[in-house]
Amino acid sequence: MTWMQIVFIVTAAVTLGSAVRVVSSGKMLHAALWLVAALFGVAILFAMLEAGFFAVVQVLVYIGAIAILVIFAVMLTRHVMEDTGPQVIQSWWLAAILAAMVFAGLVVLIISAGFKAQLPPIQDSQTMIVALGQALVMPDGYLLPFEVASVMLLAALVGSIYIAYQKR
Amino acid sequence: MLNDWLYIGIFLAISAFLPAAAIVIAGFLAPKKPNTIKNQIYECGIETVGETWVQFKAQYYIFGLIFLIFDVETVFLYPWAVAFNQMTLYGVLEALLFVLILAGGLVYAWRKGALEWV
Amino acid sequence: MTFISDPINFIATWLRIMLANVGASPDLTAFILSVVGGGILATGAMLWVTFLIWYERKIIGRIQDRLGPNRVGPWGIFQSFADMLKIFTKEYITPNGADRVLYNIAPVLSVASVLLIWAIIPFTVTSYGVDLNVGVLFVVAVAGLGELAIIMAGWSSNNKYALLGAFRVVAQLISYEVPMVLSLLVPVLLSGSMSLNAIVKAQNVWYIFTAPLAALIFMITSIAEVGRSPFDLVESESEIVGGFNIEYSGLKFGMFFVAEFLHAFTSALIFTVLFLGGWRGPGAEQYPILGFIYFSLKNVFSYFIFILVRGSLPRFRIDQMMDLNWKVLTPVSLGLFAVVTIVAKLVQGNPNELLRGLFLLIANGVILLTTSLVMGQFAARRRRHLDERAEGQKLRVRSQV
Amino acid sequence: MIPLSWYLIVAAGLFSIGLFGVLARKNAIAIFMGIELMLNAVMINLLAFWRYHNPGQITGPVFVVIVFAAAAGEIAVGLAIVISAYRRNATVVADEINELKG
Repeated sequence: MTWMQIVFIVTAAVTLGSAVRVVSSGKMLHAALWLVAALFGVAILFAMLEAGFFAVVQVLVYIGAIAILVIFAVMLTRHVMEDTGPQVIQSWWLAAILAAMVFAGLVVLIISAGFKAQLPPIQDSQTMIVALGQALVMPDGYLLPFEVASVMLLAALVGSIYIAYQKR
Repeated sequence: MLNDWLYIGIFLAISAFLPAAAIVIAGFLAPKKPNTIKNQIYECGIETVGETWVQFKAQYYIFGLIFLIFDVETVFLYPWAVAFNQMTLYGVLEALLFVLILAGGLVYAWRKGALEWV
Repeated sequence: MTFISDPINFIATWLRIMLANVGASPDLTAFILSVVGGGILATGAMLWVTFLIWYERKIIGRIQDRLGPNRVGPWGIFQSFADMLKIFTKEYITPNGADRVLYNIAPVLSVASVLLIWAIIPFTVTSYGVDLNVGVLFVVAVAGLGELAIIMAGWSSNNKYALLGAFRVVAQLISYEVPMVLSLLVPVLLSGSMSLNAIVKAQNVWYIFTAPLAALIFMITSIAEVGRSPFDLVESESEIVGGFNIEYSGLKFGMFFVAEFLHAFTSALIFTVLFLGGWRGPGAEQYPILGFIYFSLKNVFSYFIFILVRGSLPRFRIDQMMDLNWKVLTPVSLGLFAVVTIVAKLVQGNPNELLRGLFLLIANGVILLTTSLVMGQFAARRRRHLDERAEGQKLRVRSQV
Repeated sequence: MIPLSWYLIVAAGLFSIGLFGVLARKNAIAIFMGIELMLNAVMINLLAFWRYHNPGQITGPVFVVIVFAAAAGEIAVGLAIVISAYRRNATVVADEINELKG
């Protein structure tokens, strides 16, 4: 049990624990802050997968922007009655069984697949970032998804402003 | 590559430990005489009026939204910027198109008046 | 590599050899070295704040034509130590109904999020915390953690004004992060790498000369990101009562101010590393101690600009601040990005470094000129509009009399 | 040395917790948090397979960048819809927002 595996188990436990708290906590803002803890755990997992760029982007985009957007939305829809009522639908146990079955099915699939355990060598992540930058722009690389992503972001921006903007 | 992030992890632990230790030490040094009046919420001297969970304007959400979209845009642009030296002019124009499309979103928000801080 | 020319690295190798003799495994030595190095760097940063507070109060005093602290010790050097002792013995008052866990995490997180930036700052050619190759993004991502700490502080103190103050400040910080991230693209683009060390090494011509407008936008946004004087809605008297840290007392309140001062100095550090060439200077490669001296001189200069701006500019109203950001800084940084990429790519051909820098300087000058023209014209139109309205009111009043 | 299956099991766990959140929560914003957890599980899988099978190829990271953009767009529009629904009939509970009239 090398120290790397210990760090992995601790991070996985923290991530899954805070994910459970996100799903089961009553007050909405506590759920949002547990979501931030879960996202931070996922960022540590990315760092352990030697994709440092994505660990930083995860903290920047998810924790810096999406979590704060969720907290703003929670604040905008403050409704005192909301916090006292039961947060979960009556047949929540059905959803719990379904989720457990999905998890069991996936675990069986993963274990039976028998992935080879050795770790291929990796060049340092600087070349990964440069390769990623070039791949996003090369016509034979991923140029089309790059431009379509910008059109999609524009549509998301214009659409949500149109919906959320309230002329005083 | 991995011990870089190990160093950051250790540094995060240390930089969280230092202020916490200072606060705990100050906790021992400081006197503890709580009384009900002292613990009341500070409201410029008057009683708390109305509910604490106050309503908000949609303005906050729209600024958070535009920040999120421009944040994701920079996530696309940073790898491109790192690979800039090996890039042809064609690649530069594509990134320009990417930025101009999103600048269109900013112009829309401006014309619609969503950027006003009401 | 004697002790004189490179002290930190000398001690590090000596420690590594000593640990190896003791028989610690290479993993363990690396771990111990990083714990010791990180600990010294973090405590050094925290203690450095006491000097910063004294330095700033002296200069603000001089700007306002008064002496500044001079009672405690010669020139008031021990003033911030006296303040520290005082604030250590202040009582903690937690408001009832406060969310105890978040209430205590907020000050720790706000200081930790600023301290983290010190891990990647290249002080000299050999001694830096760690050479992260996503350095620039790491700096901006850590600023996001700071905003989270402010939300926690505002929410957990169960105070309506703290909540409103916290969200106004977060709205300001968020909107000022957009031009900051866009203007940070320019140094990354010119140096071809995100790691701060590589950016410093690539700066034969300091980037403040090749991209002055990016430096200006970064300076303005980092002042706003710290919440300092022209943009200080955090604890300004005329705004909501005391901002988000109203319900804090004792050292927790002190921690928010340590975080603010440290954040101001760290922004000056980042400005120096990205735009003033970090430790670059004649002889900095061979004698790292020289590099450290150049680095601290440039730091004193850039931090002095922060204080000068704080001491001399009046405070913005919140809607003026938002308009400045969304209607001036963001469009200008988008335009700057577009022009700099095209000019940098066209000019990349010729080998002469200075000529390339000159073309970029001209491009920045052109953008600065156009923005000032457009803003001047817009301001003139707005003034005419206001005059007409005032004129109209005067007529109406005269007709009613 | 961490075997690949560990990463996949953690991702599967995160995915099923997110699934439970989406199915069982009443508040629309909590449903969005569940969706965020599921998207994170997808990203862990993408990067784990990229790291353990062919770090030379760049397809894994490009997909993760696109997932970032999709998640950001989805949560931006979703929360805007929730806010305007809340503004019209003052409720955020998912099953009370059921009329489709204009």
